[in-house]
Amino acid sequence: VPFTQKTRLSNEEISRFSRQLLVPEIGVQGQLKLRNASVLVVGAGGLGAPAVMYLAAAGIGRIGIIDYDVVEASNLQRQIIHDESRVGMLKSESAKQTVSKLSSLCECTAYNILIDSSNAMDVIKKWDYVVDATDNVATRYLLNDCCIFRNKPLISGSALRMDGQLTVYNLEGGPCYRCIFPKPPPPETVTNCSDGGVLGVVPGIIGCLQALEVVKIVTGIGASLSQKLLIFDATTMSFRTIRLRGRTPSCAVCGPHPTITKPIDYVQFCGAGPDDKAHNINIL
Amino acid sequence: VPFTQKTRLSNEEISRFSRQLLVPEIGVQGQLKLRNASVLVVGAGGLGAPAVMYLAAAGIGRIGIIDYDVVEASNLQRQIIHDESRVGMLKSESAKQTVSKLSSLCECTAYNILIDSSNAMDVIKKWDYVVDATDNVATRYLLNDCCIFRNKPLISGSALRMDGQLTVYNLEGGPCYRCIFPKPPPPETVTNCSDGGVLGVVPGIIGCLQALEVVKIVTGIGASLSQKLLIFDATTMSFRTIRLRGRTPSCAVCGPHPTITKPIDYVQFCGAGPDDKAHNINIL
Amino acid sequence: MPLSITLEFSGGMELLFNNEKRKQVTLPDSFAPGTATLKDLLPWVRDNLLTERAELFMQDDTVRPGILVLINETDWELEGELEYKIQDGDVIVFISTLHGG
Amino acid sequence: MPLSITLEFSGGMELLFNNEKRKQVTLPDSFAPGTATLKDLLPWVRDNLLTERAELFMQDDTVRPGILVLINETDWELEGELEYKIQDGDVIVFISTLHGG
Ligand SMILES: [Zn+2]
Ligand SMILES: [Zn+2]
Repeated sequence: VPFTQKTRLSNEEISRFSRQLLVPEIGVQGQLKLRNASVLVVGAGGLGAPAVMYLAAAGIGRIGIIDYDVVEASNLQRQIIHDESRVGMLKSESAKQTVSKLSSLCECTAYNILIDSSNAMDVIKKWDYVVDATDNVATRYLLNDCCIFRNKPLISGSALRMDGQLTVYNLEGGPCYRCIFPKPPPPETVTNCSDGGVLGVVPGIIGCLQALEVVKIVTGIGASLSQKLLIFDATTMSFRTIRLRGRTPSCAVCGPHPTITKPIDYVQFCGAGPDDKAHNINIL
Repeated sequence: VPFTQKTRLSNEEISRFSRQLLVPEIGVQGQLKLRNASVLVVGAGGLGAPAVMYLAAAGIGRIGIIDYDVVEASNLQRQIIHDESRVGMLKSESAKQTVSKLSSLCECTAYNILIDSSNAMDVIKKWDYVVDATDNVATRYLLNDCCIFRNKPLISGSALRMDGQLTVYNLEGGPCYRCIFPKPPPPETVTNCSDGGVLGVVPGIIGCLQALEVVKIVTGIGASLSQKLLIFDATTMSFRTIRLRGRTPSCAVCGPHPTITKPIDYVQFCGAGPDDKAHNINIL
Repeated sequence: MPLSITLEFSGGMELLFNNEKRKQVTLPDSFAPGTATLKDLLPWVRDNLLTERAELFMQDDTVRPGILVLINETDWELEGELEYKIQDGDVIVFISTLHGG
Repeated sequence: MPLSITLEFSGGMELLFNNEKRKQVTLPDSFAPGTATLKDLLPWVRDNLLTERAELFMQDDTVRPGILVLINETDWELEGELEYKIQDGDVIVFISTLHGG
């Protein structure tokens, strides 16, 4: 059944979202846009947990959650969408349960899949916006390329130790991930949360900021971080916003003469994959 | 029964908090300090929700939650510690239930009280740190004064519409709220979330940052926002940190010649109280 | 040469100033570089830029309680408050403190 | 006069530089103002400041993939990348991009 777009808020919605209707930048029209929007969150881990919860709370009409892992006790230090009773449960299912409890107004789809070249194009086409809350380089290139092919804005966050980063790709002619990073980093230089650790609230902050960027894009306030990168250093509590290059004409996916026009083998491209458990245990 | 201080982490704690033990700034010693710390969060609303959840997730040993209100549907747009099934339940109880599910390692106390001059001194003395996640001027002055009298650091956040503010009072000789604001604002200039609205994820971000400041103070990384004020504008995604004055010698509570040495009548002082429902409906 | 400064309004203060968060202004010649102070600036801002009730911005000769003034990212109390001498290029911010949660 | 610049390391890059996040350096006389470029700076940083394996910082004559260079808060690609001419007081930031979540 297709999701019916609404042109009016119900009385229940008006009462439920009254605090947002009062915000001049949102109002009734903004709340309707949130209600009619669909957002795919890839990764129900440290970033995805707050992003999903605040998007559902804000009144986003449809949320998709992709994860293929199960909840482990060591996740709970940062993944507040899960709890102790969910240890051993699929993360996508656990996240969906939390959304169902938070809001009966949100239609939530759980994808218990490892997103890869074989399925990403099909999944992404069903959603308006994609939140990159993943934990590995291969999936980040995969999401970037498919968001270019399907023309979806990509709200991309990352966190490690006491650091966080956030940007928006492929919005209104802005650059994509490959424009900035045409080549993947050597696998031995990539540290994940499993190896490097992370202070739990750091992805919490970045995930919240991802949700905020989505709300701003959906409601027409506009993204602040297209062609910009927010760099957060929790040690010094410093937030720095830097200006990034625009679209790169030579970009292999978003340039005028793309050399990549469909998903490739990202594990080979990056020299490491999302299921590279030697390096990537319980990272999301 | 007094809370027993630990000198070693259990195997369960080592496994549970492994991602934080790997962070050089935290490590085993930092995690032990979190375990042995107690934090009182005043207000289980938009700020308190993420603050409590991330503090519990991070391994704070004891958390106290004060709120006297009940959960309403219009709270759920930002207060992600509650859910639809909790509508009508006391917020302090609902928050405690969420903490219990998140972590059996956290000892949580719910105070279903309206904190005021008659009880604040007794409650605050039992805790190491106080998080101001309230919604009204009178309670902010009350917490400030009692934190001076009891010598507790006060991690103070606030949010409205698309704006947020955060600072730390009374830490290592830093200023208190009255040093900066000796006189309360005229009541007619004070807007709360009920009147002015708030985008839900804005207090989410500030509450996360409050939890981060607590973690940094407890572990010895140090506060970044003592004698500084962080100002967040969600519309432009700008974070600005400004330098505040130090302790003011003429301060009525923290100066060398205080004129106020015990809690006063804050409702009279501010011309408005926390239970001033004409202005303050469902704000926390 | 007249003084040019930037005024910013934050935390809801912008609602008193036609919802503008940032405004560059050139002060009239009566503001002499080296002598004009914030004490002179406040009534000028009130009389020339404020679009709401004056008492929401000023009380007596200073800002009303609950407004924090920043001079180039620093609490004005550290810069002399009303006695601070305005310099060309200064960024003066008026912040309304928030109490919601 | 020799060039003085500030180097900053973020996102884990500091782990390659003795865990220092910020370092002010005065470049040797071989760095002539007006002609010295980032192409000259990178090997100097590698040879004088790097405390870990060189290949984690450079590949060929530029930074390895996954490192973003900022010149005064701007992506170096907008400033000429390796050809950018170093100016006194520049702040050059090396950021390792993060992939965790
Ligand atoms: Zn591109
Ligand atoms: Zn004081």
